[in-house]
Amino acid sequence: GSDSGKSTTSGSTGSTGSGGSTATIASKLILGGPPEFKTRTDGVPGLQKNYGVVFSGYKVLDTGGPVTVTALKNGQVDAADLFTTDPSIAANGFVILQDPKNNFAAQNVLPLISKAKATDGVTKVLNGISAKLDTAGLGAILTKVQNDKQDPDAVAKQWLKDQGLDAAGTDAAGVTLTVGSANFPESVVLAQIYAEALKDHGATVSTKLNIGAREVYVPGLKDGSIDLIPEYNGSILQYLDKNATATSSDDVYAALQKALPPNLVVLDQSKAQDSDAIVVTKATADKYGLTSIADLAKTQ
Amino acid sequence: MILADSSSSSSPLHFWGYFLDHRAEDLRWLWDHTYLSLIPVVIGLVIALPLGWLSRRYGWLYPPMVSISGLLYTIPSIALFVMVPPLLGLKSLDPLQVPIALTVYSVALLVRVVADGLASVPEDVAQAATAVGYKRLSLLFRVELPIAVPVIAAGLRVATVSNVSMVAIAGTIGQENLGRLFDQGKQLSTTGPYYPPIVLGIVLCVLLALTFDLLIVFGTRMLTPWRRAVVGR
Amino acid sequence: MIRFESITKTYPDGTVAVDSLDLEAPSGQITVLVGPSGCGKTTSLRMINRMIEPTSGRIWLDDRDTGRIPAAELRRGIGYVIQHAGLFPHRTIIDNVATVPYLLGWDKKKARTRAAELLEQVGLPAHFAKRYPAQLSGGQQQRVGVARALAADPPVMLMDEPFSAVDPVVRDQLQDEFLRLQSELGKTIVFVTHDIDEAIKLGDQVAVLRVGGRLAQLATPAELLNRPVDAFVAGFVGRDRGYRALAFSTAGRLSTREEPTVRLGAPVPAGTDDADGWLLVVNDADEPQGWLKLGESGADGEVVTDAMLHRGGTLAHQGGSLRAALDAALSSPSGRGVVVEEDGRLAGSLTASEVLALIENPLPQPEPQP
Amino acid sequence: MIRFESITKTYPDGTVAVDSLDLEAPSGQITVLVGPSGCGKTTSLRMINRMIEPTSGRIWLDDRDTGRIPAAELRRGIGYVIQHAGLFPHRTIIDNVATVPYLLGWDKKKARTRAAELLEQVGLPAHFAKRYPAQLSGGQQQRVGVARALAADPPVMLMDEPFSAVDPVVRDQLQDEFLRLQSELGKTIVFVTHDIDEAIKLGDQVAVLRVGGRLAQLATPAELLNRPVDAFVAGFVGRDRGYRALAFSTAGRLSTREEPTVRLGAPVPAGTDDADGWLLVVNDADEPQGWLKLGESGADGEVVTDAMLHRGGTLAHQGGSLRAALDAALSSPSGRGVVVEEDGRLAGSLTASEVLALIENPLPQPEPQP
Amino acid sequence: MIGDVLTWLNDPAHWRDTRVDKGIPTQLQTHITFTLIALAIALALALPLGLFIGHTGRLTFLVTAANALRALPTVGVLVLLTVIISPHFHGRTDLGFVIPTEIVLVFLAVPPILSNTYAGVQNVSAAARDAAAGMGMTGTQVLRKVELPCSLPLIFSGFRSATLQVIATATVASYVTLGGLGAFIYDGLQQQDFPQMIGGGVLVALLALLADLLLATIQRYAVSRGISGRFSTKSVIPADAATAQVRTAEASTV
Ligand SMILES: Nc1ncnc2c1ncn2[C@@H]1O[C@H](COP(=O)(O)OP(=O)(O)OP(=O)(O)O)[C@@H](O)[C@H]1O
Ligand SMILES: Nc1ncnc2c1ncn2[C@@H]1O[C@H](COP(=O)(O)OP(=O)(O)OP(=O)(O)O)[C@@H](O)[C@H]1O
Ligand SMILES: [Mg+2]
Ligand SMILES: [Mg+2]
Repeated sequence: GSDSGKSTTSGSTGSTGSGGSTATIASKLILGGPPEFKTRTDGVPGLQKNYGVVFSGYKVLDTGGPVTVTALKNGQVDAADLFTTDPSIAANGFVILQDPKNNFAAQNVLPLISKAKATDGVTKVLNGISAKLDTAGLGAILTKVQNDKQDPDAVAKQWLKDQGLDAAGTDAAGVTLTVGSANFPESVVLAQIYAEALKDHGATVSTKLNIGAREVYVPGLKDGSIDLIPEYNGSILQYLDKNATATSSDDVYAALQKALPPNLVVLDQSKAQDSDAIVVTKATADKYGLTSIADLAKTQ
Repeated sequence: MILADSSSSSSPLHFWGYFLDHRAEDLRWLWDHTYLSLIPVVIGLVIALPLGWLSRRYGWLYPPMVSISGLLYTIPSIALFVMVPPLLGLKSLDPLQVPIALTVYSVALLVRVVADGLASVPEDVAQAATAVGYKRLSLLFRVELPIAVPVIAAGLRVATVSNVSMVAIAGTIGQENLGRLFDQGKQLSTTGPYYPPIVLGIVLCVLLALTFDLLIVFGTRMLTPWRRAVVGR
Repeated sequence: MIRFESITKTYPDGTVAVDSLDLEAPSGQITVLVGPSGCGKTTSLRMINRMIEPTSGRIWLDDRDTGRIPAAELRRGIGYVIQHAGLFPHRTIIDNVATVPYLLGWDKKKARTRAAELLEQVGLPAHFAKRYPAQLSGGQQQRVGVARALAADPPVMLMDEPFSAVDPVVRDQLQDEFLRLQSELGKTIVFVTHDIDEAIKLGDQVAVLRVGGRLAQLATPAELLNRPVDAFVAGFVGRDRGYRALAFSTAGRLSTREEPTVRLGAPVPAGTDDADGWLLVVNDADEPQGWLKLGESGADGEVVTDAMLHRGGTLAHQGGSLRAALDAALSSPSGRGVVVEEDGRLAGSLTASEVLALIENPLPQPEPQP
Repeated sequence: MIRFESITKTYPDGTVAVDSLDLEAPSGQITVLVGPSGCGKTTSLRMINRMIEPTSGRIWLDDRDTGRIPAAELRRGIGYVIQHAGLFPHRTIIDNVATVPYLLGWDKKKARTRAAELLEQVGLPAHFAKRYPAQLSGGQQQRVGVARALAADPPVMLMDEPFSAVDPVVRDQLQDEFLRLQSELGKTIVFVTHDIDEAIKLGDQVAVLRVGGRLAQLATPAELLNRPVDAFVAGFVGRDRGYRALAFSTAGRLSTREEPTVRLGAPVPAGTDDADGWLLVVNDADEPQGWLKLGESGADGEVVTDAMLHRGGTLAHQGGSLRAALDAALSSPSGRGVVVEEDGRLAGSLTASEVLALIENPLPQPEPQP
Repeated sequence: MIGDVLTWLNDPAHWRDTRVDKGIPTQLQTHITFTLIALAIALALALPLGLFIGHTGRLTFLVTAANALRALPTVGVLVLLTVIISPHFHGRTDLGFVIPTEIVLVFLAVPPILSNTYAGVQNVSAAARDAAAGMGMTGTQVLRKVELPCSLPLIFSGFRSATLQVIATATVASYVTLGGLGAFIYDGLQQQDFPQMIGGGVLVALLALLADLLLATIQRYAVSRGISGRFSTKSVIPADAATAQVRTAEASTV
């Protein structure tokens, strides 16, 4: 991760160069998002590369959390990096800007697991989950957690039950593993779903939830602090391979197989997608006539 | 904005209901928080005793010890938590990272406290003890340390209470403890303030800190009957 | 016996605290070290139990070179009483006293029994045993300090200004008790003080040190008062030394004259034909209460009351010192000093001139001139 | 003049510290309050400058009721010296002394000039001005405390055990200086001590208080020693009071006998036919040095050296007290007390009996019996 | 590792502001601003209160109460206050996050200043206080001319430990998105960029050290030599009396 500093430098140099004589809409706006968005390939550098969008400033907020939502809602920032499944987008009437150039790659949910723990039984259980998971279902789950303040644990159990996946079995018997999650609710619920299902099938499961960003938990996976985590195929690919160009679900999935370190594997990907999105308030969208990220590069 | 369906349960006072709903997890975090705050102080004291004794005995050691411990204390805890694994070659999410970092803080604080505590032993008492024929170690354990208990205990109270607060910071980087309640509360406040986990976390942390404090005060009273005798007169 | 053999102590900063000191503290006696502040008294004392190591010279304890005895062992055999007592604040009085027995490995019960005995010996009530030092007054703490030093019955005691922190009245009491105790125990004692009066009262012999740690004079108290060796000692011993030296001259049995008395509560005798009109008043136990001035007390037939008494006079005891006898005479309003028996009953009276005659009569002179 | 008019002080916890006290401290004189610990001395003193308010009664300062003077104003007009000096550690000595002038709004230069004067007056060298209290010894601090209290030249001074924290030798010096100063300044002083010797030495009058804050006796020091009013006062005044009372009896010019002398460095006179063989040795300035015992000093023709001298005797001064004269006689190895002139030259000698005759002769008796 | 940190610190790019990133000088300035505001507020609250309590001996329970503030978990209170306060501020203002942060920092700074000021005034020798009153100083004069100057060493020690604590903890500002040196730590953590993170930590420690040195220098001039025991005269007599400063457990609190 230490070369990310360099990409920050190059990103900022680029934006300075294109600030130019013509003022784009973006040049009047401030973008907010998590710290690593500054340097991620599909973050600030990607927006510039794919759309020529250069914001007037970047404010470090949290990862799709309340700070980001409040900052966007109250006008501390004009655009923010949020997740498409986030119920607060609808709740606050935020507008998701289209991403026609697929700056944000496909983000299918899939389990990332250490090879040693991916026994046939475990694989079977997790693939069974992926088969039942879709974007709408994911949104519903998240709404229960985020809006209804239901317990992720309970939500996970309920979902498994609803999907008929709660039958006890012995597929994963004898396996001991630690399920981790990133530090946002969706990841937590997904991790709980994995954990509950594996428990139902006889595994000895411990959890380490809310670990933080990918930069924190992937090393954890590599060194065995955790064994399994729900992932998004586009993000993890980009994290593993800065130069990855694949954007469609299948391309990404294929590229991911090659990019993974030897001791990790990904299992089947689900249909559920939850990608990053650039979001603005309704007022901002109306004021500048924004529907797509590309609109930000227009002059006004 | 407050959503109609969550208004009742998001009241700050609902933390008790929240606790009951998540009892298993909260109790586990409470337990983790307890030993994470406590063990560093215990280990810290064990390390600080010889160091403090040394810096008392060899006066020139005292100023550098005090400066070093002051400097250690300025390192932000979050930075220290993350620096510990790479510096010690541990796994990045090693459960030891928090206790080790907090032990560093505790030692930093307690070395000085131990030295000051030993210095609080009246000179004539130390001399009387030497004169009746105490050897150095028994002098330390039978006379000096017992008399230094009040000063050392005062330092322990500060160390333990601030540890409770610092352990919570480790909750924000994924370590399991009451700090997780804050992260959780923050996450759940995305669509509107959701107080119960935050308030619960604060309440449990404060209770924990106060419990430690009371235990130390009580322990001090037990260990120093002579002070009570005078006060109670 | 403790013997200093050309002991010198030079502190690391170059201060010469004690300078080739030769001194012998005989067994069973009290040797007092006295001298101005900083003259090396404490340093000398503490070299005996090796709290301070001498720079050169040797200290003998009976026939053993203290330098060859392990320090802790040496110290356990020497009682040490320091200024302000230095009690262990975290231990009860009884455990403070039992410190050395515990260290010597006595069993707890025996150590405590011994400690309780000692508390009684130094005049502390038994219920103090369970108290803590901070619950005692300064004087009481000092007694505990002495008891603690006595606990293992060490033949030698070192005492560094043990009574300096208490007020004069209590100090006097402590000194008296200390002398009584020593008369029972007969320890070899080295006692440090900067108070010459204390030195003279307590010492069998007194060593006067001058600044720089040199011995100015080693002598008995009487000799010191009568024959200070030089101007420094004379100055240090101070004014009034003639009068004070009288304290060492016991008069033997004083030949007193009989004194007419009247009982308290009895009627005032009608104009007795005494030249000066002073009449001694006694109580029913025949103990003198004060003087009655005959002309002064109203009408005859009145009863002698407390309010009529003149109490100026001090009392001298038969067998007491000439100092007390002279003071009794000097302080008596009638000019006749009142002498009482050991039990407080009136023995008779004595004028100042009569005391003086005893003083000038060489018979009780303790130190005949060579 | 300060007058207590049935002053009572009851503390909130019910302790009666002072009980209907009537007392007058005359202008220009030193009134000493003395008594056992806790008898209400400090309380009485502090009611004068209203650091403590009386529960009932009034205190008059000359003809003003102190209760009606604003406290701060009252206090600025009264010097207050407390135990341990209570100097301000953060101010230099000179600024400590100038505190009250500053408070009164004097300009800095004037205040400092005055402070420097005072420092000289209490015997502190000028270079101390810029030091801080922590750089001074206890005795020096006490002097600064006195100087500070004197700064605004208040007619009244209150002093609460001002000399109790220093060692006996320094205390003696401070007392002497204090008396010298008072003889120059003639302040109205109320002085608290628990040391009866100090009270007797310093007081023009001494008030003895008993526990509970009642006045036991108010008298001059001589009267107190000669006629303690009851057993409590007698006990408090202590032993030796007959002898000590002699300090207040001046002998007038003593009629001394001439004493044969020999000069230091001169040859020892061959067997003078003096009965007792004691010969007084003087130096070239005719100042007595010690006694020579004739038989003792080796062969005739030898020279008189320092080493031969017996120095036991104290010296009495012409015009000094009878106490000094008696002690000179009692302490002299020859039995003849040496009396010197004011300038230290030999005046002559005197035996104890001769002094006694002076004592028994009613002439210098300070307080004739009624 | 150390080399990487030095490289990070030496990289000129990290000393410039860009559209995306704020450089070290800007973050340093922000950090100092947060610190100064918190300390100023804490001082304005705790110093007069401590002096008052120490002087009158009344309301001492407030000292105990303030000490109980130490038991509050910093992050928890920060999150709580942020959630409560931040929705009420609209527009391009950080106040919604600044205010909670400052409150938390003030909570940290008040206990050491208050308890040390109180202890300082309490420890002024009763004799000096008595002498001052006995000379006719009024209550405020005693406070101003005697108690305050005499308690300065302890007040300074409390203020210094408050400063250290605030500087170290101002990093949490970044937990709620504000700048300051903590940004390097939290961003570095999220980006798993250790040199950046440790560099941030080093900067905080350096800042704390410098602040402490500065305060030590001020203390040297502000505290009378009579109390600190730093005498110019060579002839120091009883130095021990002067240097025996009262140290309370609070004074060593960090
Ligand atoms: N540790 C030391 N280092 C240097 N000098 C010392 C030390 N201890 C004592 N001294 C000096 O040695 C001399 C003698 O000290 P000592 O304590 O024996 O005197 P003292 O007669 O007991 O005096 P006091 O009556 O004041 O107790 C003094 O000048 C003292 O300053
Ligand atoms: N603030 C107070 N509250 C209650 N009782 C007090 C107070 N101050 C003094 N006393 C009591 O009043 C009595 C007289 O006290 P004071 O200080 O005047 O005595 P003192 O004669 O000066 O004694 P010492 O010689 O010990 O200084 C004592 O019994 C004391 O305990
Ligand atoms: Mg000594
Ligand atoms: Mg008093």
